Amino acid sequence: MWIFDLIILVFVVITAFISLQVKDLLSAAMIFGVYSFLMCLLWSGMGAVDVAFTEAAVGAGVSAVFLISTIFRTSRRSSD
Amino acid sequence: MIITGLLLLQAEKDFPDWGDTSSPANSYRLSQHYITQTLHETTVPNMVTAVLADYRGYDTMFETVVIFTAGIAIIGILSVIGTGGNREQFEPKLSEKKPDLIIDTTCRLIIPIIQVFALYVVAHGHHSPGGGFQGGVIFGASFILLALARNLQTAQAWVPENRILNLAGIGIFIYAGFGVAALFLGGNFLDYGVLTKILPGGVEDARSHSMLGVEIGVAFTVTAIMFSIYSSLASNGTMKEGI
Amino acid sequence: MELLEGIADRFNYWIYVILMMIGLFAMISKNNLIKKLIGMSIFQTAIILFYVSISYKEGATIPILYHDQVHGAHHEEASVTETAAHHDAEQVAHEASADVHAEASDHAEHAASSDHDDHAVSHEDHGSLEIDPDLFVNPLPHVLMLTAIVVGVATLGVGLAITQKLYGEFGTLEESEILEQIKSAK
Amino acid sequence: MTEQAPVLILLFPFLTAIVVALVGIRIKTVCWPLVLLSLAGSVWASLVTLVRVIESGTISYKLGGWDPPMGIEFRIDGLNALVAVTVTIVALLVAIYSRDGVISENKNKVSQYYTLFLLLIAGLLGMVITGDAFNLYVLLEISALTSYALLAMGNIRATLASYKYLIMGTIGASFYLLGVGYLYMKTGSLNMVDIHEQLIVNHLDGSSTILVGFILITVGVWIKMAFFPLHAWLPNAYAYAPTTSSAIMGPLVTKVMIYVMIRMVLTVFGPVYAFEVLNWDNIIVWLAVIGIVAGSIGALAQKDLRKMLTFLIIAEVGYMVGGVWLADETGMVGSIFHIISDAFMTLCVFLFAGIIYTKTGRRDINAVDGLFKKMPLTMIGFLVGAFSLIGIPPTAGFFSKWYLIQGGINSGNWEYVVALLFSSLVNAVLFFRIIEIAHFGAKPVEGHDAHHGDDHAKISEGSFTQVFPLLATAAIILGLGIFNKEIVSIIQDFVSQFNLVAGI
Repeated sequence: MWIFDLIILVFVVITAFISLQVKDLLSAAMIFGVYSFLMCLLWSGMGAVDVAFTEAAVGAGVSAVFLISTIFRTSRRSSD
Repeated sequence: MIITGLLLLQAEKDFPDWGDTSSPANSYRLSQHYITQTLHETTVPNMVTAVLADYRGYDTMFETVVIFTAGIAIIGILSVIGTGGNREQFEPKLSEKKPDLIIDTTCRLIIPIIQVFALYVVAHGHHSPGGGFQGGVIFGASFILLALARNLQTAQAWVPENRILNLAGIGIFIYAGFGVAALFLGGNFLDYGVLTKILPGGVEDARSHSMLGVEIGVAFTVTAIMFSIYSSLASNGTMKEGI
Repeated sequence: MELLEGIADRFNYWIYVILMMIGLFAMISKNNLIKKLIGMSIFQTAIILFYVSISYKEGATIPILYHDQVHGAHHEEASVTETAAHHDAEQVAHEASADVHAEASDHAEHAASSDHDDHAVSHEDHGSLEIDPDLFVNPLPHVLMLTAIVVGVATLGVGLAITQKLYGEFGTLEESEILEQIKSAK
Repeated sequence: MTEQAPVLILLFPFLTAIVVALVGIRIKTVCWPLVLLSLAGSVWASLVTLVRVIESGTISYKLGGWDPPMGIEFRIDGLNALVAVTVTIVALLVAIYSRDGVISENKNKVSQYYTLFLLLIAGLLGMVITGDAFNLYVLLEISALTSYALLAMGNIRATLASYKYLIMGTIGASFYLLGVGYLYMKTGSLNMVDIHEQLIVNHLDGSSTILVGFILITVGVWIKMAFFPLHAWLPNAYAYAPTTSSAIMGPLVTKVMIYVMIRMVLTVFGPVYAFEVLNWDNIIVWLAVIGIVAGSIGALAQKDLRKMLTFLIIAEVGYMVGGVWLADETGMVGSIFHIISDAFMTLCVFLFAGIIYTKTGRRDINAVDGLFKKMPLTMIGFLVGAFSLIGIPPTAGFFSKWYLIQGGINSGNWEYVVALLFSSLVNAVLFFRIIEIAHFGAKPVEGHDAHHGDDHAKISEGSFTQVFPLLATAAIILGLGIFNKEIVSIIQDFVSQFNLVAGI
C-alpha cells in the first residue's frame, strides 16, 4: 500500500518542478491543476477526506480556472 | 536572497526529534476530546464538520470573511464600473460565434446535475465529507461552466453583478446572525447551545441544526464570491466580455 | 516492511520541505508575475501537506463515525463500541430511543453538562459512548487546513487581479521589463 | 451587555463592513456616517473592556460557549486592552479624515474602499484580542488581504508595490502558520496559554522542534513587521498608496505585528525560554540597532515626504524590537508604551503628509514652503507630532524613549542607547528642515501673496474633516505624555507577572 504513497509523492514533486520550469504559461496552469489533484490523492490516502475534497474542488478546479482566465487576459509567453 | 539562504538553513535544521509520525505526540486531550465527545455533544458523526462549524465556529466565520474580502478586493482593484474604463482595447479574443452544438447540449445536461450535487454536498456535510465550502465552490463552478460554455452575458443574466454581492452579504449575515442570536439569548457569541430556546430538540440538536444553518450561509457566500471573482478576472473588470 | 513503512511516513516531512523550497525559490527568483503566484500556491500547499501528515495515525480510518458505530435504528443516537460491555443499561436505553425525544435528550443533556465540568482525560466513563480515539485520524488539522486552502485561493485571486492591472498599465508580465519602464518613466 | 464587550469591539466594524458593502453600492453618501458610527461603537466597547480589565484582571471570553482548549477564547489582559483601545481610536480618527481623501481618489469605489477599510480594522482588532494561535493566523490573513487591496486601489506604482507586499506578506504569514504547526505537533493544543503550560509540563525546552517553531514564528512576524533585514517592501508600499490607506496602515499594521511578537515571546514561549535558553538576544538587539540606523539614514536621503516617513517607521520598528529583546523589565515597558505613543505619532505625521498632498498635490518636501501662514492649524498639529517623534519632554514620544533608554542602560546594551540617541538626532534634523522650509520658505509658487485671496490656486486650510483629526491626535500625544504614569502602571503590572530578570 505504501508504495503508492511513495509514487504519488515523487509525482507531486515532479509536477511542481515542471509547472515552474515550463515556458508556456497555459501549460504551467494545467500542470498546476495536475499537481493539486495529486496532492488531493495524497491526502485522501492519509485519511484527510474533507481536506482532499476541498483541495480537489478548489485547488484543481477553481484556481486553475482563475489562472487560465488571467492568462487569457494577459499574455501566454513567459520569459523564464 | 538572505531569506532563501536563511530558509535552506532552517530546512536542514528541521529533522531533529520529529514527532513520531505514526502515532503522533499530539494525542493530547484536545484531539482526544474531539473524537470522543463530538457525537456526544453535537450528534454530528462527521467530526471535521463538527469541529469546523461548532467548536471552532469563530475561525470558520472569519474564513468566510476572507473569501468575502477577496471578492470585494478583486472588484475594488479591477472594476472600472462607472468610470467608462480604459479597458476597451481588450476586445474579446473569441469572435461572437454561435455556441457550437456539442458544448451546448452537454452543458444543458451537466449544469443542473452539478447544482443538485452541490446542494447535496452542502446538506450532507454532517454525515459525509463535504460541507459549506465544498458545496459552495461546486455551485459556483456550475455558473462558471455556464459562462465558459456560452459567454459571460448569459451567466450574468442568471446572476447579475450587484445581486452577487447581495448573495455574498446575505451568506455572512446568516452566519453572523446565528452568532448574534446566541448573543441576544444570553450565551457567548456563536454559542449554539443557547439556541435551544428557538430551535427544536435538546442542546445537541440545536447545535447540529444551527451548524446546518451556518453551512448554508457559508455556501451562499462561497458561491457568490467564486462567480464574482471569475467574472472580474475573466472580463478584467469590465464585466462585459468573458473568455 | 515495517522499516520501509516508517521511512514512507517520515518521507512526508522530506517531501514537504522540498516542496517548500521549490515554492519559495520560484516566488523569489522567477521573473514572470504569474509564475511567482504559482510558486506561492505550491508553497502554501506544502504547508498544508505538513499539517495533514501530522494528523495521520497508523491504521486509523477517516474521522467520520461509520454507520455501524452509530447504533440505533437511525444513526441519531450515541454509539457504543464493543469495549463498553458494562454499559449495557445505557446501550439498551439508546437502542430503544430511536429518534431524538425527551428521555434521550435529557440523558444527553446530563452527559453534556457533566462533561463540561470535569476535564478528566478523555476516557470519561460516565458517558454512554466511548469511541476509542486511536481508531480515528485526528480531525483538528483537517479543520485548520480547510481554512488554509481557502486563504490560499483568496490570495491567489487578489494576486491575479493585481497582475491584470499591472498588465493593463505596463503591457508585460515580466518584472524586469516593468522595472525598466519605471526607471525610464521616472 | 457590558460583559459581552470584548466581542462587540470586533462585531461593530465587522458587521458594518458587510452593511456598507451591500448598501454602499446604491447610496454612496451613507457609507461615511455608517463607518463613523461603527468605529465610535467599537471605541466605546474597547474602553469598557479596558476598564473591566483594570478592575478584574484578565478576562477570558469563551467563543461559542466552549472551554478554552476545545473552543476559541479571547484572553484580554493589560497589554491587549491598551493596544485595542489605541487601534480603535486611531481607526476612528482616520475614518474622520478619510471623507474627502477617498472621494477624491477613488470616487466610484467608495463602498468597496470602506468595506475593506472596516475589514482591515476588524482583522487587526481580532488579532489583538484573540487567545488562539491559529485564529490569529486567520485574522492576520484578513488584515493582510485587505491591506494588499487598499494599496492596489491607488495609482500604478502602488499596485506594483502591493504585489511585492503580497509576495512577502504571504511568505511571512506562511512561516507563522508553519511555526504554529510545529508548536501544535509537540503540545497538541492551539490555545496560547495552553501551549505555554504544555511547554512547561512536558519541559520541551530542549526539543529543537520547538526551537525551529520559535525561529519560524519570529521570522514570520518580522517579515510582516518590516523589521530591518526583511523590510524591502515597506518604503514604496506606503509612499505611493492612496492617502487614507497609508494613514491607516502606517500607524497600525506594523504596531499590531509588534504586539503579536510580544504576545508570542511573553505568553506562548515565556520569557525564560525566549531569553535565557536561546540567549542570542544580543544579536537581535544588534539587528535592531542596524535597523534604526539604516531607517534614519534612509529617511535623510529621501526627497518624497511620505517615503521619508516610511523609513522612519522602519527605525521605529527597530526601537520596539530592540526594546523587547533587551530582556529587561523597563525595556519591555518602554517598548509597549512606545507601541501606543508611536501609533499616534505616526498617525499625526501621516495625516499631515496626506493633507499636504491633497492640498498642494505635490509629494516632495519643499511642497511645504511658506505654509505656516497659509495653514497654521495643520502646522501646529504637525509640530506636536514632530516634537514627539524627536522626543521632546511634554510629548509621549519622550517618555517612551526614556523608558527604552533606561532599559538599554539597565541591560547594558550600550549600542542600543547610542542608536536611540542617534536616531532622535536624525529625526530632529529632518523635522527642523521641514519646519524651516514651512516657516521661512519662498511663498507658495502658485498663489500670489494674498492671505485671504480667493483665487482657486490659493492653498487654504484643510477642510474641517481633515484638520480636526490631526489636532485631535496632537492633543492625544500631549495627553499621553502628561498622564503616562497611569498607562505605565497598567503595563507595569502586566509585565511584572513575567518577572523578567533585569538585564542579563
